[in-house]
Amino acid sequence: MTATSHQAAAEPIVTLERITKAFPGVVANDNVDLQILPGEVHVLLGENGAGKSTLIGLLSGLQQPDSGSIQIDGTQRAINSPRHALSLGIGTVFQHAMLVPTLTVAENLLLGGPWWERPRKERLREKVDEISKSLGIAVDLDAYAHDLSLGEQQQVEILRALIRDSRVLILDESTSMLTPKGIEELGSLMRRLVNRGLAIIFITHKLNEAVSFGDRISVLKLGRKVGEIGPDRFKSLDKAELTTQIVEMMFGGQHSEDDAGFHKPNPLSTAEPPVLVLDGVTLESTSTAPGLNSVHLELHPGELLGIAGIDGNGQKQLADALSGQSRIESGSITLNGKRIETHSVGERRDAGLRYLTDDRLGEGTVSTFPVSLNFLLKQIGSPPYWRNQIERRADIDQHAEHLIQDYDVRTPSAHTPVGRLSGGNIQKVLLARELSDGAKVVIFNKPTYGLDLSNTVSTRQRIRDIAASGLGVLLISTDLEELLELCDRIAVMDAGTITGIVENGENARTEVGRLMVGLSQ
Amino acid sequence: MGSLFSEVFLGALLFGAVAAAVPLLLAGLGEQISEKSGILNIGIEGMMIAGAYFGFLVAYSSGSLWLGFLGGALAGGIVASVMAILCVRLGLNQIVIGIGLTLGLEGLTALLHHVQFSRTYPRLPAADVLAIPLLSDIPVLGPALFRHHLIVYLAVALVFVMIYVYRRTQLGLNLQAAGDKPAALDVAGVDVVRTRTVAVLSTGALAGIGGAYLANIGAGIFVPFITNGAGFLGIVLAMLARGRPVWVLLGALLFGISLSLTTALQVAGINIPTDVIQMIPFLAVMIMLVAFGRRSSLPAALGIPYERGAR
Amino acid sequence: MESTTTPAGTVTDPIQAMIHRLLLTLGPILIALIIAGLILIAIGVNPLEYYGYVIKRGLLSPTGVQQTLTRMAPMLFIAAGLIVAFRAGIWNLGVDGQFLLGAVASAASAPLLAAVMPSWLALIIAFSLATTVAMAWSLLPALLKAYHGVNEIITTLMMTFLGVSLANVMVKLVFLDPGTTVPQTRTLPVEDRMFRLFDTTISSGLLLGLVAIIAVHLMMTRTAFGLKLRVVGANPRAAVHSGLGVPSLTIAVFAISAALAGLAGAVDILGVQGNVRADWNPAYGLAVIPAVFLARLNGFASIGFVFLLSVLSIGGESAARRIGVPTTFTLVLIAIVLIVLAIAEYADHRYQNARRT
Amino acid sequence: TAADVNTIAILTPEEGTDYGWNQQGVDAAKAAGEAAGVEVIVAQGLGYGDVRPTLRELAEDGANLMIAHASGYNTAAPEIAKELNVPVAIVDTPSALTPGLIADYTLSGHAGAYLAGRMAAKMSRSNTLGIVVSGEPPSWNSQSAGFAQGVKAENPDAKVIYAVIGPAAYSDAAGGKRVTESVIAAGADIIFGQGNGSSFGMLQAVETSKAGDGGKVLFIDVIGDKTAIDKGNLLSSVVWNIEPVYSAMIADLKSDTFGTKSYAIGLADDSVKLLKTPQIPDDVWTDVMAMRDDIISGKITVEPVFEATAVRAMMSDVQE
Ligand SMILES: Nc1ncnc2c1ncn2[C@@H]1O[C@H](COP(=O)(O)OP(=O)(O)OP(=O)(O)O)[C@@H](O)[C@H]1O
Ligand SMILES: Nc1ncnc2c1ncn2[C@@H]1O[C@H](COP(=O)(O)OP(=O)(O)OP(=O)(O)O)[C@@H](O)[C@H]1O
Ligand SMILES: [Mg+2]
Ligand SMILES: [Mg+2]
Repeated sequence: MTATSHQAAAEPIVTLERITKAFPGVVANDNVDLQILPGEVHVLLGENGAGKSTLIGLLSGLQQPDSGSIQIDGTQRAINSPRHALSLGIGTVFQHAMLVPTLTVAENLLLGGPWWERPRKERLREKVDEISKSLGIAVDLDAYAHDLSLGEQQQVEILRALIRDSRVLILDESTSMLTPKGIEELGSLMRRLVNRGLAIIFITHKLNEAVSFGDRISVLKLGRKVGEIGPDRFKSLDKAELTTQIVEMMFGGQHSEDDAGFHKPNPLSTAEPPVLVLDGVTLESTSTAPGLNSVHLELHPGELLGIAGIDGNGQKQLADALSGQSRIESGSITLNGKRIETHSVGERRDAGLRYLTDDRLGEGTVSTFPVSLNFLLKQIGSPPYWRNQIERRADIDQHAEHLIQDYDVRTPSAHTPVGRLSGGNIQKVLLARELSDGAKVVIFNKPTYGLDLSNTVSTRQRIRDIAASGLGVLLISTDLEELLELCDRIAVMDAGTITGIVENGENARTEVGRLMVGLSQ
Repeated sequence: MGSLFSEVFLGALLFGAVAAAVPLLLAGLGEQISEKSGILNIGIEGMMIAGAYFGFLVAYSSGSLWLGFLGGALAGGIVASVMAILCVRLGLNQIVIGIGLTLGLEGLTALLHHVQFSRTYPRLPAADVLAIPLLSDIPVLGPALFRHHLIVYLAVALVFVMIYVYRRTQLGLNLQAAGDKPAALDVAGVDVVRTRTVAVLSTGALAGIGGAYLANIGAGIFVPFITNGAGFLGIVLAMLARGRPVWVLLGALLFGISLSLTTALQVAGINIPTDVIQMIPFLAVMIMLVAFGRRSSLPAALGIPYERGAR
Repeated sequence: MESTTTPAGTVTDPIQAMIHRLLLTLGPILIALIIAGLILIAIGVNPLEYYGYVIKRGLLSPTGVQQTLTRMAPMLFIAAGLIVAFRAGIWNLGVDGQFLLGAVASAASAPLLAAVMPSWLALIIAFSLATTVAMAWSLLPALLKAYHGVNEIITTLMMTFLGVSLANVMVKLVFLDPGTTVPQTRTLPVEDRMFRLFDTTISSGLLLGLVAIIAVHLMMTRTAFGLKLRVVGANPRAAVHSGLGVPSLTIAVFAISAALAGLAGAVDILGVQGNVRADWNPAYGLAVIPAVFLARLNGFASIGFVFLLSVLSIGGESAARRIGVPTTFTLVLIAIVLIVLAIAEYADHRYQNARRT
Repeated sequence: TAADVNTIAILTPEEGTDYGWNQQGVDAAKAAGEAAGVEVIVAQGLGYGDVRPTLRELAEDGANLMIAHASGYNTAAPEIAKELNVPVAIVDTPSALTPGLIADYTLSGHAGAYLAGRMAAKMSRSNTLGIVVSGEPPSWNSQSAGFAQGVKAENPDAKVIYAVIGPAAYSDAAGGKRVTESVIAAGADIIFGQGNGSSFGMLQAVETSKAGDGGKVLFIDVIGDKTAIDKGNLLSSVVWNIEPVYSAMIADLKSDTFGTKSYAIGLADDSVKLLKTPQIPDDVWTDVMAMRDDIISGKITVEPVFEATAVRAMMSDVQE
């Protein structure tokens, strides 16, 4: 099943032939062939570290292939700089935000014009208005980039690609930060774009997105392309069949999304006193972030409480307030009977509170440190890895090897700087660190964002097990499916307020959905 | 003793303050460009002294101050190009190279001076001043502010040019992006290395002109180590200014005035050791920092070499 | 700068690595000598002759090498102080001010103390005074950094300018030696100074310096405290997330770094100089800062580079005199060596990466 | 045991090409060596840091006498002298005299500076004189004081303006020019300037600015003779000739009397003398020469003042 099995009418804009790219310790792309045709959404699937972003890096001029050829409109090209890529009509929305935080949206969009010119703000406005109208994207040109939520930032980046009137639009995990509604909109946007003759490369880990938005699917595995499904077969099959086929390609069928079936709430022993109680927890809102207004929550042992809500409605603030990274103005936080709102991060951790952040590179890890040390970042100085403050390298390395095994972290070695790993593998390092030893309450913030399917499944299983083992679990997520699949109760956050708490069950989806879009139950 | 503080004298003091401020102003504005684009240019002292020596050499042998400034800019630019190649293109440690260049050029210029001038100590004739009509007749302020060599007015004008560049031009956006998020600038299709190179070269040229001013107009002669740390003051000014050219101007003037103050107090016969008076501007700045010590908004990527696609 | 330091347990065999580093140091030095040689030729001097004298005095002659080793002492302390700061991501460019104030503190106290108590006790007190003063001088930048996030490059530079002036005021007005018209502090008698090693002229400060820098190296690379400092340096937000007390750690870094700079001053005064003269400022920091970077903030490598600097300055002075080159040429030589070493470092880095793929 | 002297060494902080302190020292040492048939090692540009290594090396190279020609060397040199038992000569430290080992030569041109003051006061049209210095080492202080005393003696209501460029501004030529210009603007038409690199800035200021009355500003230099690079503004200089001192040292070494006395320079043997230039009217010159004789004969006495604060105090007095 290769691209040549059935040739689409139009000529490919981009053709990759036997592309290979290696990094110290890994072959990220291994003899990859790929054809990008106008009028198609070409979905790239693959596990974490499969080589998707690397391939994108090659197309957008960030890196050069070690071997193989790239043809644009049939003529061979060496794409030697992002500038060159843009001039060839290849626009990319990268996996990690690529806006200058200290510039306004307008200035960001204007970057790259001839250096001697005055920025043409007026002209930009017209162009943006026109595009926004036809495609239904709304951005505030005068807002500073650092004031935007990740979702909004991605919209700006998509807009940027369109303004440059690209012929090829690349979206690397652009849905990972979007709400279900946002994802739907992006899907229809892509459809409108390809109808205009654009070619789109769409990277995601969510199979339902792939099947509902894609025209053609290619699957990467360990850098190699292991299969492709062309448009006609795409249409001929129904979603279920497609999904199973893809899963077949990706994992030889050991998983399927069916175990994401409906969750049967385990009979809560509310007789047991709550292990975590938030009462009137309040935090002033800032220019860049919403606050918290008198949040009240109770979490019982063994309970899985979800926090739903559109990204940027105070979930991060809630997590920071709980973990002790930010002090609350008023209210109380009680961890099995003890008041902890004045405790430091360390003290709370000792008290049994665990926090798995969503900002992996920003605060979760020290990207230049080896994986082994990042596993212990929150236990520096504690035995057995440190004996009277002296480092025990043997123990540290052994511990690392252990966790790399258990959590299947794909890394060249335990000494590789963690920043070199792919997004998903970094996430596994964090998971391993937070869950590796005893805890009473665990806060997960977007635990599966950026994880491939198999890792998502196993991570979710871990979360279930943790709750089952009697810990209280607070699960913050923008992925409604995830919440419905895992949680006993789901609280919905809107602008720093808990607008409602829903018992998980048949009509939980609609109730939560209504709350999320601001309707009452 | 009141008679001492005649108009003429006050005028001369202020004049001296301005004269002392100009090299700092040029150095500070220059450094600011590099820092905006993410390069901590510690080599600026070396660029200044190179400009001082070569600027003097040219001015002396050609008899033209303007050629002298050109020479100074050239020399500073050449030193800067070393920094650009090593630190911007190859990404070498900016502090090692910066200090290395400074030490090297202080030594080299002293060496050349020894070989060439140490017997004759050639000196330049007085620089011709451009008296601005009307303004220059204002008592005290007139002679102090409006009877300088044209380059002084140009240096001040540069402040406003830079404001315009930073606020209103594509280049300004590029510079800021290169300093705050180079990767974003790169994917927007602008060559980060090229942008930073341009910034570093501009810094070198301005520092060189500052040095040339110091030797050709400030002193009228080149002597070894003549810059005396002016470059490092420039770095401090640029950092304190937080990317705003006007603050560089004010800072430079603060230092210039405190120098003149030293003279004034002495001439007034007030018996204070110069060291104490020398501390005034630094004290003032430290107090300011303590008072309004806001998070200093330095570029996020300052001092970090840019490597495309690095993880 | 973190990325350059090797993580826990490196794969390559240490002996081999040592040799590699050694070659990687000597090769560039040779190239640097050749480049500097061209300058010498340009001004009509025979480079071989010049270098001959540098090596002879700086390295080979027994009395010469004693001078070289003695001059290392203060630079070792400064290097140690810089390593702590830089590894913790604190750009303490104010070492020269801290150094001078430490020097003045010890010079002002030691002679008076030595007159009334056993000299060993006087020395200990003088050392602790120097340390305290230098620490105090770094307090303001430390607090501003820790609680207001004010960039320390500015504040430490400012405090150095201030410190140099303050040191002069102290020498000229407060601690002036009444016994002479020359503006300088009282002089600590030779017999009261730190003892010399065996019957050489090498100051025992050398040993202290070596101990200090090795201790610092082990602290930063082997202990929990060192790791915490490195986390703060590499990613402050991660430090907060991991529950480290960033402000207190930051202040600790300033204190340790400044203390070592102050000790450098004390070692120089109590071991060699005996007093502080007005306007005295050796500005060791300027030479040592690039050296520790070239050493990749590694204590042992730093010892090597400090030794190199010392050889060049001692030997350079001698050679300059014998050949009639201005002593300022030494600066040129040191600069070229620094820059070429940096380039070699880079070339090697590239080569290694190329090989790993 | 009469030591035979075949090598002497001189150490100076800067290159001996400054038409000033360093050059006079180096030249004098050479001349003295020449005269006594003694080899001379010159170690110049050693800076103001630690000279012990150089001293030790020079001793090793067989110097029988090491002249530490900077007040900053007066701690190191005696120590090395005792350590290696090699005679040294130091400046500004009479207290250190040690027979056979340490001699002191305190060079003070205060008497010469006094004469310069008298001359300046006679010639000043504005009755305002300026003293500009780049630092305040003892030997300069005594001359600043001497000059001020001379001015006062000649004309009690003449003003003397005193300005220090800045701490350790020895190489700050721009500062020298800036400060001198201010002092001229304050009314001075004759500048008594002391400074190394910075004194060229002073000279520049004098050459390029006009006095209050639009006339020429004149410059009085110290220690060295800048005639060679004069552009017509050099009024005079308090020239030192250190050769007699060094010759005497060599002689004393030979006759084993080294370290028993402090050496000095003075008007009597012209080791301190005013430089005669075309700028000086003959009548003024004769008067000044007469005063010189009075000083030698003791009719006029000039007390040296070495402390900076005292010197500054004098100036403010003079001013009132
Ligand atoms: N600049 C780099 N240096 C070293 N290794 C790299 C670099 N970029 C990518 N890699 C490695 O190449 C492999 C592919 O990474 P890539 O980011 O392409 O995976 P991915 O498919 O995007 O994974 P994810 O879905 O988690 O983003 C990974 O093992 C990663 O560690
Ligand atoms: N001569 C120059 N003067 C100042 N800045 C320059 C100059 N040349 C380039 N630059 C800077 O370097 C960056 C990269 O230059 P480049 O020429 O690629 O940009 P550009 O404005 O798109 O020009 P062009 O479209 O001609 O390539 C520019 O953004 C600009 O900031
Ligand atoms: Mg990716
Ligand atoms: Mg991912």
